[in-house]
Amino acid sequence: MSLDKPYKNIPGTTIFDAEQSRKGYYLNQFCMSLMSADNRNRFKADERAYLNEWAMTEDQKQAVIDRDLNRCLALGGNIYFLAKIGATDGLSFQQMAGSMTGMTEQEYREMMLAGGRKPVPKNN
Amino acid sequence: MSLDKPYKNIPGTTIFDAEQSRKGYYLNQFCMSLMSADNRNRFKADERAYLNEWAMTEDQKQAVIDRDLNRCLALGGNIYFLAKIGATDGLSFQQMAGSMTGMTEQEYREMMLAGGRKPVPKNN
Amino acid sequence: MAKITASVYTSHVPAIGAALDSGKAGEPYWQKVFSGYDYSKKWNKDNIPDVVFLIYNDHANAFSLSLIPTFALGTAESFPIADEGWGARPVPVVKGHPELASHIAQSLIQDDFDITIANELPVDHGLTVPMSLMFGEVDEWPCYVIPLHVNVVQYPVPSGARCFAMGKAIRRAVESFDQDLNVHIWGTGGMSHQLQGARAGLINEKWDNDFLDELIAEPEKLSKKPHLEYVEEAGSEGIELVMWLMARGAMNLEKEPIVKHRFYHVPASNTAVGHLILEDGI
Amino acid sequence: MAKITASVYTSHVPAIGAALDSGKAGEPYWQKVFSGYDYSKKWNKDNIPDVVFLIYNDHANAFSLSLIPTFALGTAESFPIADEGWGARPVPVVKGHPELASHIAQSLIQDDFDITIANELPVDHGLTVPMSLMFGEVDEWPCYVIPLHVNVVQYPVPSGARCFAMGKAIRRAVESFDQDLNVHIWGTGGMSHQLQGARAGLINEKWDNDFLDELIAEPEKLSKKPHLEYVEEAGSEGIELVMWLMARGAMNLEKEPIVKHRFYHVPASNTAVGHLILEDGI
Ligand SMILES: [Fe+3]
Ligand SMILES: [Fe+3]
Repeated sequence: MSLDKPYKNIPGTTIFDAEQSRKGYYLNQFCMSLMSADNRNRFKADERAYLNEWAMTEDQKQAVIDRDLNRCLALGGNIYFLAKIGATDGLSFQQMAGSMTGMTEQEYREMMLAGGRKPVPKNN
Repeated sequence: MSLDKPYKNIPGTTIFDAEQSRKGYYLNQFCMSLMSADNRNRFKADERAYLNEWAMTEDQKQAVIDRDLNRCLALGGNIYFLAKIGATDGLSFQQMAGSMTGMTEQEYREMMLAGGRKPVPKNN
Repeated sequence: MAKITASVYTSHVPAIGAALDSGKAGEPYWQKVFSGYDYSKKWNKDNIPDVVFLIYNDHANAFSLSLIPTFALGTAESFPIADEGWGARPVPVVKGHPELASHIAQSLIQDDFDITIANELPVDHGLTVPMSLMFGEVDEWPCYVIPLHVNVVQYPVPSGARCFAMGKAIRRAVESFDQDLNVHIWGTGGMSHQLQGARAGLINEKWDNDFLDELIAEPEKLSKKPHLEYVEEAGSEGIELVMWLMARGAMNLEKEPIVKHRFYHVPASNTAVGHLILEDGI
Repeated sequence: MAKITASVYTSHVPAIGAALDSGKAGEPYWQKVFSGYDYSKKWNKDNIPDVVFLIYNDHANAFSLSLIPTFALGTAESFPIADEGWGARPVPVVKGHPELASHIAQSLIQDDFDITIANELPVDHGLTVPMSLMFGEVDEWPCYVIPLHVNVVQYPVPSGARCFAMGKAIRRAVESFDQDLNVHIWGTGGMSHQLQGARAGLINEKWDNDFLDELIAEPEKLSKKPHLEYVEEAGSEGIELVMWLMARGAMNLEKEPIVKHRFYHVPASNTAVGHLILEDGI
């Protein structure tokens, strides 16, 4: 609201602060519900119906259905919560992280093996 | 264990610290369960059976059945938790507090009306 | 800019809520208690805040022994009324101010207060009784409320000095919020009372009134009073008074406050009722 | 008297647990990671502590957004293994040390750290992966564990300086416990990694190694590094490294520590793995 938020300007990075947390509250709590096997099964059986049980926005629901994690982040999702969707789908954390970068799974894996994404030098 | 606990020496007073809390953990969590009407009814229907569902000591169970709040305090109960037993019995907080003093309900009420229990002067 | 302009202090005895809710407020016993809040209701009408920052303690309702936060700040849209075992009080749901609350939370954590953020927080008599006393019986509360729960149930509880310092930090936080909001801060609980053991019913009128005097005139000094003295002199539950120091710390400490109202009465159930309204000195 | 004699630092990548639990530890990819802990397992055998004070962060397993404690200290008898969505890791239950943990909790609160006390705390990979790395695959953990969860999920998280100061307070607390116990303190999480967004996969090898150098030699200075630098240089999840500063603050700061072991490797899944063992200088 008025405290400095310099972390808003880091490219390709969404900081999960109170503002994002408020926006994504039900999206994240929905993700948390996937920690129970029962809920995972109900979600898999009918994603739309399960999502409709939560006070999420239509955008949030669609982003989940599309497995568009970047969109989920923008809409207030936090990666540790969103990871429960990946777990439900049987994905690893590396597959999830890679899916947000625009690279293929193979490309991302190779980038990591080669030492990861290089930081952009500070003063240029 | 070794930090000073000078509050151990106040007459007629049990301070609810980590040690008491550990001792009374299940006693207090049992009390907490009485916040649901279902549990209150199950407890009232068969106190002993309900208490046996909790990892409480026999002493703690008996103290609850006897409604011996001083004993409950000594065994790790905290008054705000124990108040749920009183609520289940339809007692007011004044009735509960009075029951620990050895006074009758009427005597305690009159003492409060007359300004409460007088503090013992410090230097004597 | 948001501003804290006044602070309110009051006991939060559960029996007061019960008396109100069961229609006993007219009985002479209770009239003596409620009469102390007649002025306050009028004062509120003329000074209605946008937001009340309400410091209280939960009494084993929202928090069991599973998780015991020292400070828990409510950042939710709304806070349901807890069922404490006697059924939930028939008062309106409490509406929060998530934006200001989150801003204060951020500022406090950056100021080295290690608070817990609470988004699901049923509020008990510690919060609703002061609201009933100050606003009367209403269909809707007239302002937003940011609840701050302080652990005073399991020892050790935060010291008076810590609470006072946190009050100062709350003032800084409010003043760095960029909407124009009039904020009141309430410290609740106390005064002397003991609800347990052979010493139950303890009331220390002199100590209580000295506390009120010092709270007004020398809060910094008062904040250094050790816990043990509260317990010995004001009873095991008298320790709740550390919450008053937090509200006092959030006032302008450069100027003497204006004492708009002062009230003291014994008894309400097991407890001495104390009440103060202070406005920032100009 | 209880004493902190050594500190251990390590990343706590979930994929390491998954590799162990699915029998992939022998694959060359993972061998490179595990080889960095061969020395550590031997060192542990010769230096087995009575208690590990284990600083980690929960990753939306024990704590959702309902309640977000800044610091949560586990004082329970035991801590179950969390099911993070893939099923609970097949590792032994973690046994706590309620007496020492409660003592530390009391001391910290009296030292103005506003911690939350947790008596029900399912522990996730943040805690169990370091234990698997340090103790190997065992039927029972060889010592008691006191878990301390630090919020590094929702901003603002506590500063490096706050964590460092809390480390010092933990040392004071341990030293005032009157049983003879050998205590190790572990800081976990990090090193550079980012799990989200277009910048996922960021690794900053130079920054990480500078961090290790400074953690050993100039921790007080390092503790003043602002959050923003962690995020910019070490990725959004690199912020976990503030937890290493807490462990470092609990060492003897009068003497240079003895570096028993140092290891750095990229990658484990999305993350750079860093690992240090420091003993108190004599
Ligand atoms: Fe109270
Ligand atoms: Fe982590």
